[in-house]
Amino acid sequence: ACGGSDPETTASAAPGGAGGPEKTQLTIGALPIPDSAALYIADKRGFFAGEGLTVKIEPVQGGAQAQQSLLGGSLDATQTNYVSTFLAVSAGNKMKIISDLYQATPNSFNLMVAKDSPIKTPADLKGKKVAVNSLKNIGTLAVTSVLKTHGLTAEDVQFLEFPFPDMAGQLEKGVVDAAWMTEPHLTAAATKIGAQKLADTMTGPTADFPIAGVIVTEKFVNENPKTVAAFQRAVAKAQQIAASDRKAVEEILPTYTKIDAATAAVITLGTFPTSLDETRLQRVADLMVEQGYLKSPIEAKTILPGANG
Amino acid sequence: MRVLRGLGRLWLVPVVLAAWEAATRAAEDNFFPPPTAIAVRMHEMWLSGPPERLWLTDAAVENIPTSVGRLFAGWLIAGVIGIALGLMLGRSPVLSRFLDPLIEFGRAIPPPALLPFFLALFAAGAQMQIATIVFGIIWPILLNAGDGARHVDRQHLETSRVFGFSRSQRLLRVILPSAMPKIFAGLRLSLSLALILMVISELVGSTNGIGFQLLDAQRSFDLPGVWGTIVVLGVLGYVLNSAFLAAERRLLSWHRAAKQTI
Amino acid sequence: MTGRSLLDNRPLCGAVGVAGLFCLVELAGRTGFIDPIVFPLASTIAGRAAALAADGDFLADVVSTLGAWAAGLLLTVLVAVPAGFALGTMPRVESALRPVLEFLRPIPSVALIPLALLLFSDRFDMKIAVIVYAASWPVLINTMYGLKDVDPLAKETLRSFGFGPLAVLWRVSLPSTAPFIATGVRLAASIALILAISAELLAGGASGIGTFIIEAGSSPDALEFIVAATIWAGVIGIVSNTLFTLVERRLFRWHLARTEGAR
Amino acid sequence: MLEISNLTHTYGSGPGAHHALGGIDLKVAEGELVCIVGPSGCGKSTLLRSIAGLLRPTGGKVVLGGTAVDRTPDDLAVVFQDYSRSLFPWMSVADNVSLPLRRKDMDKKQRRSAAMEALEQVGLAGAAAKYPWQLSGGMQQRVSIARALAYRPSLLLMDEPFGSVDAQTREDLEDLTLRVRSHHNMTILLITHDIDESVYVGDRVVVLSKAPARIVGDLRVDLPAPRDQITTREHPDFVHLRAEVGRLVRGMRSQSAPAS
Amino acid sequence: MLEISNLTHTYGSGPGAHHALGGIDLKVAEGELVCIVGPSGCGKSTLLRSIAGLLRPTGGKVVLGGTAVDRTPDDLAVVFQDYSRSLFPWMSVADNVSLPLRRKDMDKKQRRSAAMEALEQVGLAGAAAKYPWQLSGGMQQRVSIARALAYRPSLLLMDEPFGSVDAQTREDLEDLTLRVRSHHNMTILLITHDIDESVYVGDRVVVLSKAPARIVGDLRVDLPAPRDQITTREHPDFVHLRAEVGRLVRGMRSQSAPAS
Ligand SMILES: Nc1ncnc2c1ncn2[C@@H]1O[C@H](COP(=O)(O)OP(=O)(O)OP(=O)(O)O)[C@@H](O)[C@H]1O
Ligand SMILES: Nc1ncnc2c1ncn2[C@@H]1O[C@H](COP(=O)(O)OP(=O)(O)OP(=O)(O)O)[C@@H](O)[C@H]1O
Ligand SMILES: O=[N+]([O-])[O-]
Ligand SMILES: [Mg+2]
Ligand SMILES: [Mg+2]
Repeated sequence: ACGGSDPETTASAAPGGAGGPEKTQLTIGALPIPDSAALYIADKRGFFAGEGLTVKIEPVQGGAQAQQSLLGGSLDATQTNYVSTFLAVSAGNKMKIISDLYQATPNSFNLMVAKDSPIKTPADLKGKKVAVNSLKNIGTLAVTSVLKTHGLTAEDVQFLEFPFPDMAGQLEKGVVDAAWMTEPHLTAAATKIGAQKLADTMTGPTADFPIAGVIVTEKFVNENPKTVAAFQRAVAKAQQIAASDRKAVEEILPTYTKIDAATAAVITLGTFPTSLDETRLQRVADLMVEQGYLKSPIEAKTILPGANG
Repeated sequence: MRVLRGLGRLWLVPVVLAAWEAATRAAEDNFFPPPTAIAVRMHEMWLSGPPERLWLTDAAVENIPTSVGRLFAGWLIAGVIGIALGLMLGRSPVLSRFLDPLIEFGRAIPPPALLPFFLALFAAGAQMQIATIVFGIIWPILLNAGDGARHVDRQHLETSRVFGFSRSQRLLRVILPSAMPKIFAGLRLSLSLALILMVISELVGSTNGIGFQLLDAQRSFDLPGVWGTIVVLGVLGYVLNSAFLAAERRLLSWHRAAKQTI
Repeated sequence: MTGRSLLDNRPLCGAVGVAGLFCLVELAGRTGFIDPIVFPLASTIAGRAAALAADGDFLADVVSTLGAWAAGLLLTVLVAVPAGFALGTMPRVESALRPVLEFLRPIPSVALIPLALLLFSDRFDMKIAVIVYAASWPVLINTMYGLKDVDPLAKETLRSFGFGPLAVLWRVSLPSTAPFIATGVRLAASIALILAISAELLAGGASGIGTFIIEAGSSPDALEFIVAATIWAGVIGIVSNTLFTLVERRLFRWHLARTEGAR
Repeated sequence: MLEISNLTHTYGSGPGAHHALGGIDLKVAEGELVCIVGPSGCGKSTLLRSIAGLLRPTGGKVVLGGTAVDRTPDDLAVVFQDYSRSLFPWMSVADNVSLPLRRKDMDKKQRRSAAMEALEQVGLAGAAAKYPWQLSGGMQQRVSIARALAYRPSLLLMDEPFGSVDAQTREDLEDLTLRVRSHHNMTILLITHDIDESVYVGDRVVVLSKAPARIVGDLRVDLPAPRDQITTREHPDFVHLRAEVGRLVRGMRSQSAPAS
Repeated sequence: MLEISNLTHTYGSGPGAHHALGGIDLKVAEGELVCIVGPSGCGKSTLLRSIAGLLRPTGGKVVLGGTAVDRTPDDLAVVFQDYSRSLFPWMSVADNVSLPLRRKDMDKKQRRSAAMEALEQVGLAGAAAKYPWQLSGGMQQRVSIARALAYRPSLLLMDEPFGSVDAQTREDLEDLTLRVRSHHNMTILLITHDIDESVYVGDRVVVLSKAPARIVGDLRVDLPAPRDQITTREHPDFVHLRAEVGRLVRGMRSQSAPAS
């Protein structure tokens, strides 16, 4: 599906005539979480169609496998978080971020403890177990930066990987002492087991932290520059809406996630950036270098379209 | 002499390795590192420790024995329960009428999907992991033992009835040996399944083990590390299987001899 | 009269068994032995599962998973049975290939599926490939053990009439190994279902039970949805096994008659 | 001892049903040796399996020692027609013979020596350590005879037990059976195709008709004891009886109607 | 036709080895019917399996029609001693009989009618649609005879083929064998324990000694053809020959040294 040279998919009937997108049929991966709201808004409101693109959005479970689908050719583009992206790039994979989707806000990613936990501050976590959804990823990165501000290091705690839905139960059973959670599980844990917030992990060095965007392979960008541009325009339009109109997000959430309207109305959402900003992304890479996730620095601009690395 | 013959049987291994090396070098794909690169990474991960510890690294000492221990515990428990329950179900139509749907239900469920259930029932860690292994690998033993016990030669059963064999005699001396070839097929299947389930059980809420190392390598995009873990699993699989076949040759010697033709 | 005929009623007995487990799990949840936060109550799951049965999207997911399952299982049989015969009848080939096969056998799906994602640009092909990979082993191994169990005199009989090795294979070894193969296929059927769901779960995709589980992960009641979907996987297992059993009974009447296997 | 009344057996049902036994009435006294002869496929093995409780009769009943047989009776041994499939291939010959003795109040050593004695009696002392599939057909048959004799049952059922051995061995086994029977007061039912044999070893010879099998002859054999392969077979009664049995068996084949 | 020279066979090796055949020399002319008798376990079946190419001799050789036997020769049929195991339980009786005919140049209908004819000859026309495990022992044995006869091999090997049937059926089968042999000019080797039978059907009777089996007697039977169950058995030569064979078989059991 990568090549996209067959006549059907390279239809020149798109608006703009000869300047239309090279590849018009796209399959993109997205996680069923608020981060990807704009992709669905763009689809629902015909922004993709308006650019001459037919986009099929398929749910994926996580960034790493989605990246492999991208490289294997079953996906043309996919949502992924930036930590995964930089890790993949540092491992030698040639990928480009083409749209920014989601950025943290206060209380969108919190460290939670059980109702009557003796742990009152992150400093109490020394020697404790912390659940994250994925090891060596945003969760560990963000929790580590919280630990640092409280005089601890990543080595002072033990990170355990649990799926978000299992975390509340593990907190309650005492298998883990704290859990790094996001919505809607954050709200659910608070109501179901009375879980308490220990810390907001998106403050200080991680305040307004970039979370997720859309990536494609470098080859794809090179071969389909107009498709990429068209896609970017459509997503940017949707990001505008998502950023300015919470209702629009609340409406779209139940259509592609199992978050119902009532929940959608109360959960804490991140923000939806309207531009792809190199300096913001660089923060992720820098923090990853600082915490040893990356062995050598990466310049964010090398993984944006236009820069051939 | 025997060692030489044993090595002779491995002739295909270097051939496959060479082809693998050539293919990966030609493809130059990040995700498919050449065996030499994998070997280097494996050495680094497990064999670059101090000489007095046989060069084993901390990671090797911490992860491999723990995992293998859980694997054996799981396999043994699955073996005992699987054979016992299989024989019971095979010989008792009434029991199997009640339990068959539950068994068919159970074995169609992906073991990872049952993690929350095991997390609820067992203490996190070894207990939960062994439970996952047992649940995942018991089916081939159970099914094969059940089918084996169901299909004992009629004449053998009639003979044991006519000579008034006790229940236990019938079970241990007639039904079990008849079902043995099938049971061994089941045990052999579940031995490598146990390796797979060992990995799966270490993916959630775990802090050590070979599966945890695989997860860690995957999460860090350490592809030679991922492949190195796969190689360790493969080598373990081969070693365990060879030991298993040696034991089988002893225990099923009558069977081989009785069924051989020129 | 009633006691006997009750025990003879297969579906009824099965239902009693299932109801028993249901009550056990419900009781464990109610008494707090199993914390309902960690694992939902049986009645909650049953409610969710029942609701799913009326959910068109979920049914489409089931159909999609079943499609991959059936195609994968068929291909598994087509690949593994001949391979089992080849290895079972050619000891030299078997012992040469054994190290490679035994090396490949314990590779877990979590390692396999990511690699398959890189190799297949079509999701369906990828699913089929991992299903065949994982489900072939029980068929292969059971076929090989079944071959060892063939009565030598039956083979000699055909050979004495001048039939060649292939004819002996086809007319004696295959029929007498068939019950072994059938057990292997029944094992493979559930492994194929598990792999289909796992592949959907790890790889995502347009539809499938695994895809449903991915989406369910976003729900505040995720566990209930995931377990309910899993229940349907189990139900598929029961149905497919019932079908297999019916077919086996037809095909292996001779086997049952000789072995008291009939019930 | 054994009382069979109006025993019938039908295999299968519907149009493909086969009526194997068509109403058998037979009484066997304790210590008696009854030979059963009849054409191939008439229902002899079916009768024997019904007595052993291995087959549920479709009609009539079998009473053994006063109680109706509904499961395999205690203290019974059978030499099956398909002897090779009734030996356990995973056990040595000695183990095959001694295994049933666990039911008797015997320790390991006693079992072992009883098994060895029985194997010696059938001429297989040297084969004790072998496996059944290492033996010739006749040897396997003798192992299964040894197993039954070592067991010393009160009722012994033998289904063509001497069919696969040479003439000399056959005579030895016949005499062995007679000896063991009188030492241990066994009741024996013996199916055979050899009319001479039936007269030589039997106290009575029961002749069955073609299917559905009925009893068409029940001859008492009053030959002087102890019997002897040479003198008994030369006895005028012997010659007369074997002709009589022969006529009954043959007659049935052409007429297929009950006689006697 | 068949030439066996210094054939030996040893099962196993080392101290547990068993020398079954101790150097057999035998020539069989085309169209001959040779009966082989000998004590149980002496090695008769071993000899037959070596001729059929089912057992690799440990010494000597078997030459059939001028070529050494190293695999199963063409145009051969065997009636195995363990007939019940040699029938395929997954096929009907008719299919069991017609299966080998696929090797002949016959279409389905011809195979079917040839099978039916053979089944009729052994008295089993009615059992064609049944499965082997629905038959009595003697019936199974007759199916396996029918299968071999329908095949019309140039060499037919029979291992105690009539052991499980009644006397009358046995005689019928003996005559059937003689008839088929002369119609189709088969060469037949027939193992039997029945000395009368060996003399009645054989052109020659070969007597084997106890293990390791050697030929201790090779008697030509010059009884007038066609043979007949009544007149032949009353022929003075018959009586003389059976006594001679009996002596040879018996002699061996006490002396165990080669005679003749
Ligand atoms: N597979 C085997 N392994 C070891 N020994 C064997 C094997 N088969 C046969 N024998 C031995 O070889 C000898 C000859 O056996 P064979 O079957 O040829 O005897 P036979 O003359 O046909 O006897 P019978 O009349 O009882 O059938 C026997 O003593 C037997 O124990
Ligand atoms: N399982 C079965 N199903 C159907 N019919 C059967 C079955 N077993 C036996 N029969 C039939 O019952 C009849 C009697 O069989 P049985 O074995 O009792 O005969 P038999 O007198 O022992 O013969 P033989 O002397 O040949 O051993 C036969 O015609 C046979 O076909
Ligand atoms: O990879 N993720 O987008 O979480
Ligand atoms: Mg019988
Ligand atoms: Mg023999």
